[in-house]
Amino acid sequence: MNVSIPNILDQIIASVPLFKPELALIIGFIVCIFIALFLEKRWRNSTFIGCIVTLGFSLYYLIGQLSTTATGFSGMWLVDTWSTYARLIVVCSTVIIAIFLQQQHSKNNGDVYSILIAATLGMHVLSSTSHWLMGFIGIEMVSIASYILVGYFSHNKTQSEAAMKYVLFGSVCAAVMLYGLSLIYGLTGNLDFQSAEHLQGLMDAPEAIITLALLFVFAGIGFKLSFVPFHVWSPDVYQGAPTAITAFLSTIPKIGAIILFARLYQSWSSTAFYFSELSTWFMTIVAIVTMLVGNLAALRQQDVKRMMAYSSIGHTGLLLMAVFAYQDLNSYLLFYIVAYVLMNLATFIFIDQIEQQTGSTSLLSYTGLGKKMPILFTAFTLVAISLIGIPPTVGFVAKLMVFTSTFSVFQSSGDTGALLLLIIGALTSAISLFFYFKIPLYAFLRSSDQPVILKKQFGVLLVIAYILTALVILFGIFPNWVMQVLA
Amino acid sequence: MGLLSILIFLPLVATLLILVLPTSAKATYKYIALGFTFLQFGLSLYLYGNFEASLGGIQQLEAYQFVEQLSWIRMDLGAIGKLEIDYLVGVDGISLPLIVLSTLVMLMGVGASWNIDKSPKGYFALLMILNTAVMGIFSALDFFLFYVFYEVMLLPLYFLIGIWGGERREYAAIKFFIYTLLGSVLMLLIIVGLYFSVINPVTGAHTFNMLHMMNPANYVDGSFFAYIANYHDVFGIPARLIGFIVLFFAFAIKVPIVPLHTWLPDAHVEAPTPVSIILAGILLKIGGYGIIRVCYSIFPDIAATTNWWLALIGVVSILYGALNALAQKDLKRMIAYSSVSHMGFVLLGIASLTAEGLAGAMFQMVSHGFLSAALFFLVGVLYDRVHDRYIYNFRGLASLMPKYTAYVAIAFFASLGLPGFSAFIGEAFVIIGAFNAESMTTGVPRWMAIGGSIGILLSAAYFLWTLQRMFFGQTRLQGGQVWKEALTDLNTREQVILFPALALALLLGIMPSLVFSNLNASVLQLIDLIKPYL
Amino acid sequence: MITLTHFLVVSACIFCIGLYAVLAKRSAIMILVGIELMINAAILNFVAFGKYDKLNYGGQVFALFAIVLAAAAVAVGLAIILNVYRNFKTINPENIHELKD
Amino acid sequence: MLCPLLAFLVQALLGKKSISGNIALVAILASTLISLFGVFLPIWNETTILQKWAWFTIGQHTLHVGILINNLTALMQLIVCIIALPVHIYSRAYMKGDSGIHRYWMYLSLFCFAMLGLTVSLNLLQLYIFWELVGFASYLLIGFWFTKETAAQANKKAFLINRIGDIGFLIGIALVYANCGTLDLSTLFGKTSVLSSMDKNMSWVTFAGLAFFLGAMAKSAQFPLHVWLPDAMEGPTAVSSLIHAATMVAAGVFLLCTVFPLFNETVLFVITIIGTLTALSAAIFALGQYDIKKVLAFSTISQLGFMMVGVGIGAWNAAMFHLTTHAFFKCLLFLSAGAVIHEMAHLKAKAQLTIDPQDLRHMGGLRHFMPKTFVCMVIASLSLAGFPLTSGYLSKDSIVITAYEWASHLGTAYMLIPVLLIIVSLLTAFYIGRLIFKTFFGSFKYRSLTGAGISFHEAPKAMLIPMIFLAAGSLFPFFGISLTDYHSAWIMHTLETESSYPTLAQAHLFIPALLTGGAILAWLIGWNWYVKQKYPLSENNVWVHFAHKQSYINEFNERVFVNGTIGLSRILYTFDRYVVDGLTKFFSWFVRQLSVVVYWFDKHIVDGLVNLVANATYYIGHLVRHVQNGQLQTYLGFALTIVVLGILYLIIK
Repeated sequence: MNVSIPNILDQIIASVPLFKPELALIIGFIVCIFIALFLEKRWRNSTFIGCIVTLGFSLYYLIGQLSTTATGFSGMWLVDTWSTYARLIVVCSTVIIAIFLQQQHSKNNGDVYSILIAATLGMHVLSSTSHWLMGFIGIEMVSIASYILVGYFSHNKTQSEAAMKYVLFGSVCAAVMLYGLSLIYGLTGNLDFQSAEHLQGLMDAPEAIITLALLFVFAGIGFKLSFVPFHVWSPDVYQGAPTAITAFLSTIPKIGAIILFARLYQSWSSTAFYFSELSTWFMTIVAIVTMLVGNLAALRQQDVKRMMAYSSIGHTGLLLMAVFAYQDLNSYLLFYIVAYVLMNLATFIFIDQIEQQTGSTSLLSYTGLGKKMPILFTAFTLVAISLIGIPPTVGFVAKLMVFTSTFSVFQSSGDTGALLLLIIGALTSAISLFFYFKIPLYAFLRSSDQPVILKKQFGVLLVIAYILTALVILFGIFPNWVMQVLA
Repeated sequence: MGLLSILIFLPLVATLLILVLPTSAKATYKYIALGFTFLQFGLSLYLYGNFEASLGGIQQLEAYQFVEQLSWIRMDLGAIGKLEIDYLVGVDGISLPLIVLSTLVMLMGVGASWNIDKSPKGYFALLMILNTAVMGIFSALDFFLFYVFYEVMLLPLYFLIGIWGGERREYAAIKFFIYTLLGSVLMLLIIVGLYFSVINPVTGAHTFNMLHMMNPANYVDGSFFAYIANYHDVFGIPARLIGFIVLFFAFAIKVPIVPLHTWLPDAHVEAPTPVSIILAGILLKIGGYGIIRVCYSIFPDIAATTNWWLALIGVVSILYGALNALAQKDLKRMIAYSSVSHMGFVLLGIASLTAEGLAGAMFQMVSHGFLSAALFFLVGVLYDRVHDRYIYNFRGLASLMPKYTAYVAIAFFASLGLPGFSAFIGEAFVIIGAFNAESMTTGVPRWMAIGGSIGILLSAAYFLWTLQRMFFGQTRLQGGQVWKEALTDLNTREQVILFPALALALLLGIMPSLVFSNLNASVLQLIDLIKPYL
Repeated sequence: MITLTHFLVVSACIFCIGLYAVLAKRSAIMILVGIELMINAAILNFVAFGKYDKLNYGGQVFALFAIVLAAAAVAVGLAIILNVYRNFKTINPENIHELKD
Repeated sequence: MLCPLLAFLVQALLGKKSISGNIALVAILASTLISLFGVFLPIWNETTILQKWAWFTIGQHTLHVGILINNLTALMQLIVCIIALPVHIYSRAYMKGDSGIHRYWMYLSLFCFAMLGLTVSLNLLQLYIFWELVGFASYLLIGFWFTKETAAQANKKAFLINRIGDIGFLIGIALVYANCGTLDLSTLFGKTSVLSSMDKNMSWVTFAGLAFFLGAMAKSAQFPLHVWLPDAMEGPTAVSSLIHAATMVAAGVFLLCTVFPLFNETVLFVITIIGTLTALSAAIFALGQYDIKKVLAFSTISQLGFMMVGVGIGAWNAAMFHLTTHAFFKCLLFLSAGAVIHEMAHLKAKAQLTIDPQDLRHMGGLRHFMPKTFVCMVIASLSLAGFPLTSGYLSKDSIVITAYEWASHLGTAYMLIPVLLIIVSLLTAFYIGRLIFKTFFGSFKYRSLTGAGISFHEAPKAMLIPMIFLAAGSLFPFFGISLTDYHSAWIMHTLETESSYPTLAQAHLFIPALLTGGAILAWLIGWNWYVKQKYPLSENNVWVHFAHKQSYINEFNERVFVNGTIGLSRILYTFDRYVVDGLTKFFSWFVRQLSVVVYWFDKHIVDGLVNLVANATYYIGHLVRHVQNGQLQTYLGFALTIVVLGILYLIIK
């Protein structure tokens, strides 16, 4: 490689077009800070608009990158279908989160939007790199932004507690990961995990140390994805955080992390690296345990947000299964992500809307509400059906595709682990029915005598949620609309 | 859009209409539902009338009738291959009788829901969705489509039981749902496996087309469910066997067989009358239909080797269900258990692998369809009046409600297999088929057939006992004078609903060819499909 | 002569001390300190390894980024702990368990 | 010929409260005429009529429905019509004023339709359908007075026990179908029989034969499935006469005659044994009954046993002959008894007595009040007892003699059967005599009442005419010119059977003739004896008076023999009541208990298991939550411990 400075500069300049969406975000980030500082007082929603505009620009550039496959910045920046679509999903969902925040926390929240943009930037970084340094930066950016988001609105005990748990747990995981990364760096001398040297270094290194290092690294990724055993923070934090933030936490950070993880797994699996076989096992076990823990623990929850936390742990298991079953096409992983984001965003909007009415996220407070808010709860139920994975919803198609790919792995390898994954996946969907259906159970099947005075029910958010619900059904019936785009 | 599609999606139109209409027009909902189901019934009769009975169906697409094929989902999944899902519907002799039955039972169900006043909007909307799903299941020929309808069917049922049900409705609804879902998610895995094993000979893509799955030539050698060079096994069990078992398990829950039946009494008892009617009249048939259409047609080789066990399960279900029915004190629960017993005949007939047995099983399904619907409706009549159905609380109803008693007696006798009524033909041919099995060397021994016939005896016992206990003797009621006044005889609406069902039972009992002639070719075709493996 | 091994041992010790602080200390601030120690152990590693990576100076660069990020994380952490103190009047994590199953 | 009935059925269904008796009557009259002139006369001894229509196709086989009329079926059909007609007429008077009269006619016509259908069925399945339909109609008729608890119990019992037989029948059909591939009677048992080419000693033939016999056993009330028939007397008496004496119970015999070619040696022997056993036990039971109808019921069972023996020994023509004659005299017996009961019930209603109008002990001396009924009843009784000049004499002899021939052909051990049959004949004479004397002789207990303005009179005309008609039919000339030779009876002539014991030695003809003569003589002695003896037994003072005149031996006889027999009868009846019937009850109780147990099992074990799985899952969910105790450092510790464990595992591995 030519290391002369002009060459590097040339390369950097040549790489800038690949970085346009992120540049838009960076500029937007700075602009938003200023808007929040100076303009917000006079013009209430100025930061929000700035945020949306920024995201719009980013989206615009992303669409421009749709069919590009390139690397930039000395291989630190990857633009391929995975990264582009992941970023597209991230930006789109961030728009919804931004609207969510604007609707629910309209006062003194100017800074939140810039932090949101920063988190988005972190996600972009995370999903378009195969370099550990970038990966770490991405994770930390997302994490720190999330800490702030969780802590930003904390007015009471639970909210501050959630923030504290989140920040401490996250920092510990990041520190552990960092330590693991340092070991990996020391053993391989290279930080690009897709490169041949890196792999060679891993293979040459003593097994004990490399095992230690890799598991440490997984701690960091595991924290973001919240798979077992790094899931413990999520129920508390999801419950404690404001609903809009929970919606954010449960969806967006996972997208980047799963993409990173998928790249990692993809670069290792089916190589001579001893860990490749092991990582298959690792994935299988983690996925199985995650699905089981998530779905079983959710059975007993009485708080919807907490239940959804466990549900998203369960879905992480399925995401891992999708990663595990990766063969040569990313579309079904992306499809699952799309489905997951659609469902989760809609769910949290519904939860929030109900919270606005009743002031509670407890399942008990849903008792008999189905009669008073029939449309909302019907839509909510449909989304719950999708979360279980029952046709004709997008959740079903997503699950089917994951099963399909896992089955093809099983058929070609005869791997018992794959079979177990399939069986557990199927069983847990049956189990998950029980807790997801607590929502319609309380809302429709039970009736309460306590009169609930309903406030105005119409809002932008609800419209968004209904659109999302409609998409959940539509994509369920015509999944090829999405797949044709993704493929 | 073909006739079948119209048949399937007509109720969906009704749903939309009901949902769109304001709540102030809630009186019209039932008329909309009735109108649409009536239309459907007419349509299904048209199908029946124009059905060419000599065509077999089963694994030949060209022998199916009213076929519609649209490519639905085409996805390129890279190494996994192309995903090929069609909107493929059609009827053959196996599905046609069940479609006609379903439309009729639906009509009865809507008629029975006349007095629903708890949020009728949701009720009728859900009922119509259920209707769509049921029609879809019976006409889908693509496994994916089938599965979609199969699951869609569960949702409205959950709510219908859960919202409009009895005291323990939550328990019953979730039990029903989880039970069935458990079967169906496992079924999904097998569907996926089949998808990988089968190739559409025309396009070369993997396919969900059930008819392709029925042709051994379409299986990729060495694939998971392949006929040839299949070394796959799961925990030591050959792959094809496990596929069959899982699919059977899924449908057996629906049938239901012992010991997977425990959702049924709960669901039936807690469900409102119309839902019980639909549950017993249609949904149990889906299990039997699935076993014939899916398990037996796709895994004929396994079907030929496992039928001893299936027949055993059938016999056990017959006897076990009948004994349980005999012990019941709740009238509805008794009928629910009698359903278990009667559906055991279906399984026994199917497992006998003889033309007589299979045709008998189909006939039994049709017959049990409207007879159980009628029975549940009759229970509903009583329950409507006094909100009690505990057998010991009634005595000598015959003097109080002569018409009702007459209908009950006819329904009971028809159900216990009195010749002249349809159930007799079904049961008799199942038994004959089971006896015949030994001559055909299909592996079902004769003692099973005898066991099945003891079930007929037991069914007579519990029906007659109930009849004697509740209707004969001097009038003595738990609720005293209040009940006496409440227990009015059948009104015209109730008679209008009941009469066709019982008349049909009689008609089919006297002219079984109305059903047999249509399904005979298909049954023979199925037998031919399985025969090479015997 | 101080070899790479010495660095590694020291960093491992620091990491363990940090880990101990994280797990055992009864104050959120001390946990933060523990985290800082762990991060520093990693940074030490990076720098030590970086000596052998003549090509890209990846270790040093990583170390720099890590320091910045750690600082940011700790800053946010401190702010949040302050907030917790306002609400709970304590920063002992043992006493902060409003959220649990 | 079935049309009038079917048409009428519809009318009866529609015509609710109308006096549908007329329609029924017209219909049965029409069928009688048609069956006599349209069917019986042209067919008898002529060709077989066979008409069939495809019914439905199942698999490769097509089933037909249709009409098969040969000698056997034509005869049976005629019997049904001829018996049904008087019963209809009788019923009009007997059932007058009952509130459910329209139901009665409906049921009755349904029964007639089913019975006629049964007789002319083309294939076994069709036969089975009508067979069950007959049972169903009988169920309805037994339970006609459904508010009576005993009636409701009785009809349930009747139907269930018949069901047992039906299952046997069905199994038989299934076996035949499975092995022969057809159910068509004409193909199965006709000239070019499928069966004739088969080896009759195959096990399935035995099983099928036994299965058919099981069906016949239940319907024809053979031991031990006879328990339903005495209970079935809860129905109106006219019904009892039609169904439970003349026609329906004979259907079993008819079935056996129809499928006779199927039977092999083993089955026939079983039939003989069971028949004999039934004849004997029922005759003994009849001795001690006080209920007039129950005596007749047991007598019916006993006579059916005779017919069974007839079939069993291969002389199914004799069985059919006896069936025919029995239909007449038993029907007459019932109708006469009905007339008596009718009057007694009137008396009871008017005098407000709390007596059972069917109890023999309350009757006596009725011949003064009802002379015509008395005469009719005596004729019938004589016929039942096998007195010469009556039809019963011919037919009963035919069975006994053939049995004797059969036994002597096979060996001495088999002689037990004809001997037992003769004993049964004696017993028959005894109990029917007892019935007559108790009812019509002696003094009437409630004579005082009759003087006090409450009339007790002869049965109305509508009841008497049919009785007289039947009485005429119970005499011999109706069946054969010869007084003694049953072979000359026209029924026997036409229904010629191929005897399985070809050497029908001429010498054998005399021995049975002698035997019959002896038997008649014995009956006559017994008869006279009972006229005198039977009487005093119930009235103590008269008994003392007669005891003086008779020798001590006679008294001894009286004590030991008569009392002993009656005592035995009582004991055996008790046995029947409590052991055989008790067994039935026990069995039903057992099934019910079993069902309770099974239900318990279902509820607690099967469902319990399901719930256990659910709860276990739920509980595991609870366990999983343990980690989630809200302590941040526990969380961290948990996560890191797992990581460390993972590392350790991977390193050690």
